[in-house]
Amino acid sequence: MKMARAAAIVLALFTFLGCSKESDSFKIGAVLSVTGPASFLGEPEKNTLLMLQDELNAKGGVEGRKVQIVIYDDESDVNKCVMAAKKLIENDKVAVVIGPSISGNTLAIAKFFAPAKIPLVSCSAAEKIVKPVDPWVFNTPQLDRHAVGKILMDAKKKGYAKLAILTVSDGFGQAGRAVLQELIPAQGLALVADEVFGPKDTDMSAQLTKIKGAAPDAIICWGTNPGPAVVARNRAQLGITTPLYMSHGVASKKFIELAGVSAEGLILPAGRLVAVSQVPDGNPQKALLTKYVADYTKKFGTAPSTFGGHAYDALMLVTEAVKMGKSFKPQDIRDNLEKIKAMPGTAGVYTMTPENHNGLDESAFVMVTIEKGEWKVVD
Amino acid sequence: MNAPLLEITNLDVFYGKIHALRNVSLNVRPGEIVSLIGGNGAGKTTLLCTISGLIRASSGAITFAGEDISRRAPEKIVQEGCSHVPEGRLVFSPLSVADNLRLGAYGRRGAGPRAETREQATEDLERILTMFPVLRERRKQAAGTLSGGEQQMLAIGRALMARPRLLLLDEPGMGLAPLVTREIFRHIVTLRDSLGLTVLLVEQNARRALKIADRGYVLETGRVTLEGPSRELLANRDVQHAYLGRDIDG
Amino acid sequence: MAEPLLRCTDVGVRFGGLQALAGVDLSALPGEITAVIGPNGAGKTTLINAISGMVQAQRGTFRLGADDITFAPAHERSRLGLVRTFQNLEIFSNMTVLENVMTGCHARLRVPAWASLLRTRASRAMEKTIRDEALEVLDFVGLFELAKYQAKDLPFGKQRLLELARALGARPRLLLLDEPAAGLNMSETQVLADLILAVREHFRLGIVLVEHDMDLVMRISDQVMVLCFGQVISRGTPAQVQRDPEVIAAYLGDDED
Amino acid sequence: MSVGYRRDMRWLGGFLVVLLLAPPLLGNNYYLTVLTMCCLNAMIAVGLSLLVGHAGQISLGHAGFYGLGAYTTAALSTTLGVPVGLSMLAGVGATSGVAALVGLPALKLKGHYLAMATLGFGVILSILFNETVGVTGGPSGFTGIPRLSLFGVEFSSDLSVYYFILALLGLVIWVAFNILHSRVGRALRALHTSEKAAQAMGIDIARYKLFIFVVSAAFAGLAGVLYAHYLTFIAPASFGFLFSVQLIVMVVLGGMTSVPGTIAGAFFLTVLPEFLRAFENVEILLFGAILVLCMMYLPDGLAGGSSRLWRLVWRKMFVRAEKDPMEGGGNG
Amino acid sequence: MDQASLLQYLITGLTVGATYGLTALGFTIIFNTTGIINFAQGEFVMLGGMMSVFFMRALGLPEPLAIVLAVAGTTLIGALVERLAIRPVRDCPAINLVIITIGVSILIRGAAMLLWGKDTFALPAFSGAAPVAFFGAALMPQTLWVLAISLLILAGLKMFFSRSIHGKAMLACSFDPKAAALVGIGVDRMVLLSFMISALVGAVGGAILAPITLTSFDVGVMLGLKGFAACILGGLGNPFGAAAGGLILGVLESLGAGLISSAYKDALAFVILLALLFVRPSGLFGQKDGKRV
Repeated sequence: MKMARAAAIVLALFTFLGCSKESDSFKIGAVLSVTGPASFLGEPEKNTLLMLQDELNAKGGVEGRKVQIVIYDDESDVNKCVMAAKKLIENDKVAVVIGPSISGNTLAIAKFFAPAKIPLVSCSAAEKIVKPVDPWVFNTPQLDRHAVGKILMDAKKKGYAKLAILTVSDGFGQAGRAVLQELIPAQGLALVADEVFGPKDTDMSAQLTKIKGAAPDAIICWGTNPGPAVVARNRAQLGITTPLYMSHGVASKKFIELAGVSAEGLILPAGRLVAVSQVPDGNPQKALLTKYVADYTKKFGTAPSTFGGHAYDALMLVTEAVKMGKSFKPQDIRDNLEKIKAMPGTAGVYTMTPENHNGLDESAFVMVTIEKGEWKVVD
Repeated sequence: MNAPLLEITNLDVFYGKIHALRNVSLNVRPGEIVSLIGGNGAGKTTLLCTISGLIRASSGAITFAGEDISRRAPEKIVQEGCSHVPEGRLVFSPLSVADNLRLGAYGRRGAGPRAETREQATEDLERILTMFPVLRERRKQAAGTLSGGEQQMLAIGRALMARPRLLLLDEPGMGLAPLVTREIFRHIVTLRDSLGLTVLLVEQNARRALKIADRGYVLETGRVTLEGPSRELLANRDVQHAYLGRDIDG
Repeated sequence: MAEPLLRCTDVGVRFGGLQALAGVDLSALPGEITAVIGPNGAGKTTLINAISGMVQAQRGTFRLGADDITFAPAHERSRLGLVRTFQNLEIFSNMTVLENVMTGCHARLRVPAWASLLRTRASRAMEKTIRDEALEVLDFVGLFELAKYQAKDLPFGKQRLLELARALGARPRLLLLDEPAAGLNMSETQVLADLILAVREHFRLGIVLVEHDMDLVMRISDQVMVLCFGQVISRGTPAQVQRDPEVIAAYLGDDED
Repeated sequence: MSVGYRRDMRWLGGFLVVLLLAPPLLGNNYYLTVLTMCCLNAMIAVGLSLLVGHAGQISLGHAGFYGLGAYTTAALSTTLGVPVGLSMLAGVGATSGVAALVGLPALKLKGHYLAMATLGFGVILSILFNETVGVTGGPSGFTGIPRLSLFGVEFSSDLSVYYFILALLGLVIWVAFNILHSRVGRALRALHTSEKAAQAMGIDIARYKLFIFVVSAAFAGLAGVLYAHYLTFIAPASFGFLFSVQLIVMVVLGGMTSVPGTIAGAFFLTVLPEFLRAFENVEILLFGAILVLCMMYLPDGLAGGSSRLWRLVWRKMFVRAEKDPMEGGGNG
Repeated sequence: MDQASLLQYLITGLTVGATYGLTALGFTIIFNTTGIINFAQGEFVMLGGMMSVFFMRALGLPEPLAIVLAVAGTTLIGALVERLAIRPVRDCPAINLVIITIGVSILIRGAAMLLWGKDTFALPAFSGAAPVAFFGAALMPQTLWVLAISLLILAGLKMFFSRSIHGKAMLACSFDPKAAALVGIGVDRMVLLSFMISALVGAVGGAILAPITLTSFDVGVMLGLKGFAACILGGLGNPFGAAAGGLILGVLESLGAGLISSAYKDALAFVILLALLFVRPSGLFGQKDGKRV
């Protein structure tokens, strides 16, 4: 009878098998962190994909086929991400996968795609994803290296010699910290303090007090909301006047709202998305950014963040690759992704090669500052 | 004869799957000491718990002072004037003796027919401490540090703080030295004689219980098998054989 | 006179400011039943706890036969043959009756834990031996029929017997019984008395008994020791103690009712 | 008791047969992945049920042991190039060793204090996984862990890894049953009910508590080791305090004292989120509600609930007297 | 190490510690009545902050009114939790109830996420955001508010449990619910009351802390963990211990981050907590033997 009970349990397992039905649509899979700690990435990404799906289908789809995007939430959890990825590959039989939102999850599932012969276009930024190049894996965000390069260029220009860094202890912060630790000495600058805060910490006064003691010329804070907002607030409260650089991870309106007046005067590298109106008219990204911001704001009531843009770019790269080869075969999509040249996206202008599966460079960033609660391009 | 203070008719109680009480009827008249005797597992404690509302009866009626209390919550039953001193004392061991006693009057705070004023409560406390001088000595000590006999007195004192008309006593002599047991039993008689308290008593030592009781009921596997004046039960051969054993006290 | 099985000398236990036991001596002979009586709070249970190692005595020495057990932890004392029961039943309610007694046999047959983990031949053989012995003990106390029942479903009186059987499973040299008759009615107590005598006969062990039920004490004990406020106030045969005026005043009371 | 042992062995046999036959029936790799994760979680949960359900101790740090196994084998096999079989053994060994060191002082604590101590230990471990970037790869994870291989033979397909994990799960369950049906199991249940009485029966309670703590940690370590080589990627987020809590929920939800129940709890909680995926944002609400309702209406866990249901069905379908009154009461 | 920095660490630690302490107080109240650890306590704190934000933004209410409404709303939710999820099954083993509270916390968190989204929000400080210089360290006016209100709540609870008969009646319910019922204490009502009070304390904490710590739907998880740690550090069941435990934990973290390593500050705090438990198995101010196991 216990056997029967076990059988019943396994039966329950079976019953949740949904059968996937074949259709003529162009099926794209997406694994995004719609909930959980990384939901600030996954949610705008999901919104963007849904919006674009409707938009593409309203225009008759891609190469005559309707676009169907199957989105799974990995809850920012690596195990759930693995299962979702397998489900997309095995059950849903998608032609291409977009996502995941976070680097760790991307690294965990990246190796499934070569055997499955399906391309993966990730929305997460870690360098490890595309270096060394996995023929089947691409990513769309600007790399940390480019952001750090931008900041250090600015710091050098202003004559800052001693830098302190304050990074969040999650994947994003760790990746940034590693690049900072590498590039600061490489650029001939001194790293005088290296502090860390937890992603859920609510007060960074202790770290800032310690940094203050090291007397740096500037502080670089690397994290995503809400931590850096707290850092900005604590800096103001402690009366620290040392210039503070932020990372591109906070390039959203939400940060300015959370940090309030403390955000005034902070400098950071950001994609052009945050300050569309200040992008010069001749820029190849201008039209696309203006439309994206307008559409998104209209549909969801808030301005899009650069993270949603990563999903936008991923989907546009994929559809471009389909159009180039007029083929929905995963193998053809992969081959054509590598051939994309000078295609404007929200993050920058993409030029892919078999050696470069990211396709962006430092020009994707502009340095912005915050003035009266608004972004202002400074270079 | 005056109307019974407590009247139980055709009571049935299930304890999980066990049919713990079967069609039990009994009554207790004002000023009486009534003793319940019976073997282990006969349902004596279950009966007391059912009266005080800790266990719900599946059928039957429990009438206390003319009102049906079989569906009331335990704290309401205490407020009606029926206090239960449970088996094993159950004093609040980390609280002080005085706090334990004060909590005894908890149900009488605020409004209600039997509500009392602060002065009355203090007065009651004083009365109990006089009745049990050991408790006065130890009123600031945590109740858990008292000896078994002292805890039993505290438990009774705590119940008396509610100014009950009926006291349900479950095994007051359990685990106590003969001398202490005698003292407790003397107190029970005094309570009846001086305060007019009515007592329903459960005690393993059937002889001792029947000696102070006016009447008794014998409970066997959930049924009342015998009832009558104590003297008759003491003399009953079956009772002697089953519950009284060889008498070494007398 | 035989060599004492248990010899406790000058036992002193203190809880914070309270002197629970002071200068208590106790010796128990093999094949004899030694009763300890006294008012509540006199230190009887503390004495049992100190002997069984549940409470560490600050003063005094304990010897079991040839072994000095003064500093042995409780489980070690049990393994040496000093086994106790509890006043408030401490049966293993989540086991069957048989398992309770088998647990009692725990310490006697030593097979390493990993052997049980892998269910080696030796461990299976041991299980079988233990099982047979446990059934034998259950038969002795009259619980054989109930072996498969959950211990918690047993009526109170049977649980008392089970606690005794469990202790016997450990094949003690000296059995400490802490109020075995508490909560039993008089006829049940008489059955218990006969059983304790039979146990002494059959297992040839010494018994130390703490009890309030004077009927039981007077009937079965060979020696009685009376404790009051942590000190011994009287010793002797049951008859001697019962007549001792100090004992009457402190414990028995004059029999007026 | 041997009757009970035989019954449990029959159950184990049936369980293994069903899971052996499951993959071909399920058809694809996704279900296989879900099933593999179920088996890994079940492995930890079975160990934890010995500790929580039988010995009555609690651990809110088992995710830490799971992670310790995973990181040890990952670091040894990837960074230092130790053969996988050896590094796996080392992973389980290290986990057991650390469990012994922690258990020694921690198991003197009781109840909520023990819960806090184990929880704190789990938190410390997860901070170490997160911060010792040089060893663990930090928050973005440890990549490039070699696949499972023994004696130079690599388990190249997911199916072969699944069968290997299933075999080890079978072994873990077998050991668990052996413990329960032996003097060790009785000693554990004894000290759960009454530490005093257990001591009085000659049981060295400190030793047994430590023993079962180490055994259950070793099971968690084993699961961690297998997980690392199965997924070839690990990240600290999988070994945090929330997973420890989830493990306890699996054990309690399944029915603390029943091994089959615990396994059912582990399977249920692993599969449930996959099930609920269709509900998107409402998923978390449903998950919470299902948890609360299960606990409210199945106080004995899935094991108790299913045996109650089964008895009902049994009686309805075959109208005959039950021969064995002890049947259906779960184990232990 | 200069004194101003040290003082700064201390101030920071006390502010963060007050967060933990207030959560720990909530734990204590429910534990003292029912003997269970309510894992949804952190969610009460979250609700206090998030509902204040909601009332201010969505309904445009002034801050004090928004906070009062948020506290009232959370108290109501506390009552609902007890009535719907705890009372029907109160006779279950404690571990089942604890798991139910875990489920409830997931439920509340999910509902908050659906209602108010996943964003983080800030609440304006009660009396300005300009820091006050204090012996070279910066002190926020809000910190003073937090410390003062926390102290007030602590004093109130201490009084309630050690002086008032109702407080003692609540304690009695946890020592022995059966005996409590038999002396006329309505155990159901006491448990309900305890959930309401601890929801109230949590919500007040959430509201006064939101200007400093920001708030979002998921702040409850971490607060629950730290609050529980604070409770144990101080000795379970003792409100004074809980508050002190919270403050000590906060200061430990802050000093750890400032003097030793910000990466390991949490680990450091837990190492000290563990070491302390091994020496004093029932917390700093706990009774010698855990009265409940």
